[in-house]
Amino acid sequence: MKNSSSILEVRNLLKTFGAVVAAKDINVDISQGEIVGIIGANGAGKTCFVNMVTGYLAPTEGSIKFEGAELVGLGTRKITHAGISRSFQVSQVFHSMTVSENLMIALAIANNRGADALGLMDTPDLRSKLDEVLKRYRLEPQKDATVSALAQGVRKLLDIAMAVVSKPRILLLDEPTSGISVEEKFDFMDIVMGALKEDGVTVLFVEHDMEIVERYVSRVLAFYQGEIIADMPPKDALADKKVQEFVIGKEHHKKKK
Amino acid sequence: MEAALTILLDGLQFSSYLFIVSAGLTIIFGVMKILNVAHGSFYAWGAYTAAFFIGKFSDMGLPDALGFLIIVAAAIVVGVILGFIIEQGILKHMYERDEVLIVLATFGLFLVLEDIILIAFGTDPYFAYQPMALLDSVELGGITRDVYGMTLIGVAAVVAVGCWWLLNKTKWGTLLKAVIFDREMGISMGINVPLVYTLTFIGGAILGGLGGAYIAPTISVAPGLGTEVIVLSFAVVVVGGMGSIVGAAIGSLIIGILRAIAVHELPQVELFVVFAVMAIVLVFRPEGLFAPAKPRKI
Amino acid sequence: MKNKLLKGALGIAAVSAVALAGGIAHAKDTITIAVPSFLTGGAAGPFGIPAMNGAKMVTDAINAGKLPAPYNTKGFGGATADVIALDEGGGATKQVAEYRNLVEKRNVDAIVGYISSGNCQALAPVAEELKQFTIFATCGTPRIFEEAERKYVFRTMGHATADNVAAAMYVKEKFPDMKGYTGINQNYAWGQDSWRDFDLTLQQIMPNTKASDKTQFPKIFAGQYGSEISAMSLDKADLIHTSFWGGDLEAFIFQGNARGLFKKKIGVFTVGGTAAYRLGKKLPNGLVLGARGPYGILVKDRQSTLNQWFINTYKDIYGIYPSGPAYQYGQAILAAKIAYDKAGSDATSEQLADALRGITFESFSTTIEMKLGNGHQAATENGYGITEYDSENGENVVKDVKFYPASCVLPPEGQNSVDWIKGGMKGAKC
Amino acid sequence: MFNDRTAKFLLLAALVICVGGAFAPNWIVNQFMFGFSRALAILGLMVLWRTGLVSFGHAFYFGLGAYAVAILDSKLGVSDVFLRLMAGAVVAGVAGFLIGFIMRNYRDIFFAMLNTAISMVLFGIVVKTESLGSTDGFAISASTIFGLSPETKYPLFVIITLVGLTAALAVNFYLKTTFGKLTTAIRDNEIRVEYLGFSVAHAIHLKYTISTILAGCAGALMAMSLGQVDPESMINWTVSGELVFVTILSGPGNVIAPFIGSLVFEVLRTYAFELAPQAWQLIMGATFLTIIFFLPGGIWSLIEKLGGKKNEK
Repeated sequence: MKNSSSILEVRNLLKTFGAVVAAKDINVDISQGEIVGIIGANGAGKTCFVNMVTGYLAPTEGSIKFEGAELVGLGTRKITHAGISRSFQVSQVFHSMTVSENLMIALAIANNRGADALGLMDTPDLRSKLDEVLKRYRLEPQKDATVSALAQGVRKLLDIAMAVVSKPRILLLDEPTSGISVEEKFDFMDIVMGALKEDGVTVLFVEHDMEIVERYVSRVLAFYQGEIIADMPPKDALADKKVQEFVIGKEHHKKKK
Repeated sequence: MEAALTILLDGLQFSSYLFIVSAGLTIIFGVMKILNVAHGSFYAWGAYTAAFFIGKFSDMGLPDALGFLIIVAAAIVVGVILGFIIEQGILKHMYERDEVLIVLATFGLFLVLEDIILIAFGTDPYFAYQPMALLDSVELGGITRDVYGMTLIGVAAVVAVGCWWLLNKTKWGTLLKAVIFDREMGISMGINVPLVYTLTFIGGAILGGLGGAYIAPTISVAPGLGTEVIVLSFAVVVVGGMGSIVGAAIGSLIIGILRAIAVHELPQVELFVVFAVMAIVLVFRPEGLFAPAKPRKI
Repeated sequence: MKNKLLKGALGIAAVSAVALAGGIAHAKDTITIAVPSFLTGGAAGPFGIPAMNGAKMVTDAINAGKLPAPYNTKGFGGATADVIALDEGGGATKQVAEYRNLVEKRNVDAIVGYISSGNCQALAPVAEELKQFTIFATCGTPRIFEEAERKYVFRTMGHATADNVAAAMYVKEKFPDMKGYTGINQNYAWGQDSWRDFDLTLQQIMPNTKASDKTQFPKIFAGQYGSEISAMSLDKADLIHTSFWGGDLEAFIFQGNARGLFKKKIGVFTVGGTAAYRLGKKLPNGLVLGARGPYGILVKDRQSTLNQWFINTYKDIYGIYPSGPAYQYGQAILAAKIAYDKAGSDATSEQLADALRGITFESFSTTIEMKLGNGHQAATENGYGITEYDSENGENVVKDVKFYPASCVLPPEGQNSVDWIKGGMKGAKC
Repeated sequence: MFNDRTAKFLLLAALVICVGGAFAPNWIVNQFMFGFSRALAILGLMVLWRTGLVSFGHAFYFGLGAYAVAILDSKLGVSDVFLRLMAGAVVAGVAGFLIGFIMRNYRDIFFAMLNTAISMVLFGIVVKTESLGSTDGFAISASTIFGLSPETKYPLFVIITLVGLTAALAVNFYLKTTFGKLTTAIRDNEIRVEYLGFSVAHAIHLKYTISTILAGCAGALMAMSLGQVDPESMINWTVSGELVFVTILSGPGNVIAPFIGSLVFEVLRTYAFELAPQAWQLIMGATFLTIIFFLPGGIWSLIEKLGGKKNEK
């Protein structure tokens, strides 16, 4: 316990798929309440990192500790119960159901984790919680619309809203603004980050858009070929040579470091 | 020693029968993810067509050796015509729908085809013994064996090697494997997937028809003969791993040889062999012995 | 609109009331006989269709009054019969549902038919429950009348015990030197029962012979008997018993013949009769052939008027000699006529049953005594012969035909077949 | 539980049917008994279908239910209708629960086919075992109700109707619980359900077990109304096909649908058989294809259109 304020401690994480190394030597400490941006080119290992933290992929080696407890070996479900949630690059929602129904399911599960799953879902208690979430994420106008008929941005909002109803202590957002127009992206992020700040959630988000990164995060993790090549505040990161070369558009298509 | 030879030959012969009837089923499943219940109908149509023409030709006084030509021709004609009509007329319009609905559609087709056979050929059985009589029999291992039955082993070997060669040694096979692994990937690689599907279905149908046509001379070709084949070929495919040719071959060998041992040594358990093998595989390896790799999503 | 409907309904009700009343008051002009038989599946060709042909031919002749004497009166108690043909396939449970429909929905007067023992076994209690006059034509299991007393159900042919007891007796007579025997029978009730009866009888009458410990029970409709033929070829037994029928029978004959099986072993085919006309030259010589009683090829030479009428008429209409099932369905229809003639065309099921119970009548090929199962189960002779191809006429014949009287091959009234055989077939008069 | 339109309709319909049955001719009562018995299995398959799963082997559980009744009857002489029903439900349910541990890991076509495979194993065993009745099966003695043996089929008909009603109401309620609502959610997106912290495997296992209990009840009731069981009509893969056929025919829209669909199926089969004894399979198969192509929502979607009802879920 060298860093007692860390909520998440990642040590020597390694992930290989046969001969392909997807993550290597990853060591990170995240403090309570931090907002961290994860940047990197396509295939740099960002989503792989998120998948490992949330239990979707099992690391080949290494350890991930959340509030001191080991997460490696737990499934996604157990990790959600422990207090880590995530959103998805392509929103993962129930497309044949309405916004309200989507959230109601999320709320019902978050509320009792299935212990009372044979109870009626539609209770007054959940209804009031639903209204609160709809309001906070400005989803009220679309609440009775079927998801498959919604715009990409609204689906993304819903995706994130569903991830936070379980009141996680860490939230991982996988490219929250992908698929959202340039004009809308700041409005969108204001809604999301505003809502998250109220809850005091620690946020890690994967992002391509450096404007978003600069504006919302206090710290940047830059990934390249499965490794973290920079861990610093956003201003420093953007000025960093390696980051500029390997992450921010000035790529030289090099095969080796 | 002689007994062992007899058991081995019996086992190989039955395995060959199993492999020929199940190869088409597993190929269609592997490529198209369709469990084709109407496979038994291809078998039945192959048998009827072959038996009908072998009988006709024999009545016309043509040489019996033509029977072998008829067998191959019947398989191809049945496979191409039925396969094409079913794939283009029905299945093609369903690829967007649930895979299971397609199974149900082939179930419906099976019911329809069964009765059409009845209407087309009547209830009286057809006999096409001429090719079997032509090849005569030999003494082997102290008993008489019919040569025709043993050629079954050769036919199965040709089918197996043919499939292996097609998949591994031709450009076509490479494309096919891409589609088998991941249909979306196949499309993105520019493969004409609808054409691959049509040809695969016809190919599988030809193999089903060949099974029936080749077996026809040894049996009485009568209504309902396709039903039994569905169950047997399904068992082989489940044991071997759905969609795997190697699996179908190994599955056929395991069931065929175990069954031969049982028939000779302990006939009381013979009946349970197929189901016992199937049950054991299901419990310990529900995806079958040689399940093909599946692509990872996300 | 509503009024119209109401009037219509009242009208129909009135008409049916009149019709109903009329039906009770007068003898009927027409009756409906349901004839279930295999019209689909593997049993249709060898059994179902000849059976249906036999039933239809005899019904037509009765309707026209064209049967030879003493059955040359027109109709069933004067009434013309309509035959409803229906499929016996799909399993016993489905047949139970269909049977209920026949009685309760389609209101048939009599039900005559059924080939599958499983179906008969399932339907007997239903017929009793619905109090429906029913004649089973071909099915074989002895259990139907041994398990319970029946009131409305009849069977106009001998049961399967006779087939196998007679087979064993024939073997003893013609092949006294036989040392050991084996069998290949389908693995379901029919095959299992047939083998058991044959085996038990031989144990009694040829105690020095030995049954193989490797008797084969392949799956029904298996179609491939390569391994079994090998195993039986290697077996020391010199006789093979089989109760195969239909496609399995023919496939077994082809495959066994190609491998010289029947040159080395005596083949006993209890249901071989159905194949005799169809296989022609492909049928090996020297097979012991039964036809489940005195029917088909076994009685081709019987010169009675009734038999000659049956053979000639059948051959005229269908172009082939009548096989066992045609006879069996034909005589079951004949039994229905006799019952109707006695009880009247408007008779109830009860009256029809009373009319048929315990009678003895001359059928096309044999005399049928309804003397077992309290007068509900027929006792007939049973016989076997040996196949030979008659190259002069280009057809199969049987020689050395020998018939055993009913009292020789069937247990006396009130006795269970298996117990009777095990007990040494006491009271058998041969 | 009783305060939505579906529940109210079910109660009313059950009442009308029970009263009507007293005056209906026997063959109609029979059709209703067979139809409603089968409908229970369809109800279970509907629950699975809403989750995106189709089992092509539920004849396994249907057959277990039927054979539980038959074996109890022939070996122990149990004739009480409720004991028989319980036996069918318990045997099928326990088997379903155990097999569920395997099945819950499979989806789509693999799920469908593994079920087929398992049902074929049971079929093979029953056909080959003389003490299980082999191909002949068993005749089943008439059911008694609290020790009384009724003269007619009417009491059994009422019981079947009431069991059907209870099951329909229960499933209707179930579909409104969190578990029930998850049905569609799992079909839509399993990954999300897992990330919300809910075990998809557990949910599917539960649904599977429910469907097997219902199939077991269906088999038991069918055995009692027919008075006969045999492997060909109860366990064979074609029976599984029929069950799925009726499920598709009914449509997944509402718990009422399986009952209507099953009745339509019974009538259709009766008339196909009557009109074309040699080609009834062709009629059934063609109807099947027609439904798949032109009425994907089943009969229920037709009813919704005609009745102008909307969104009654």
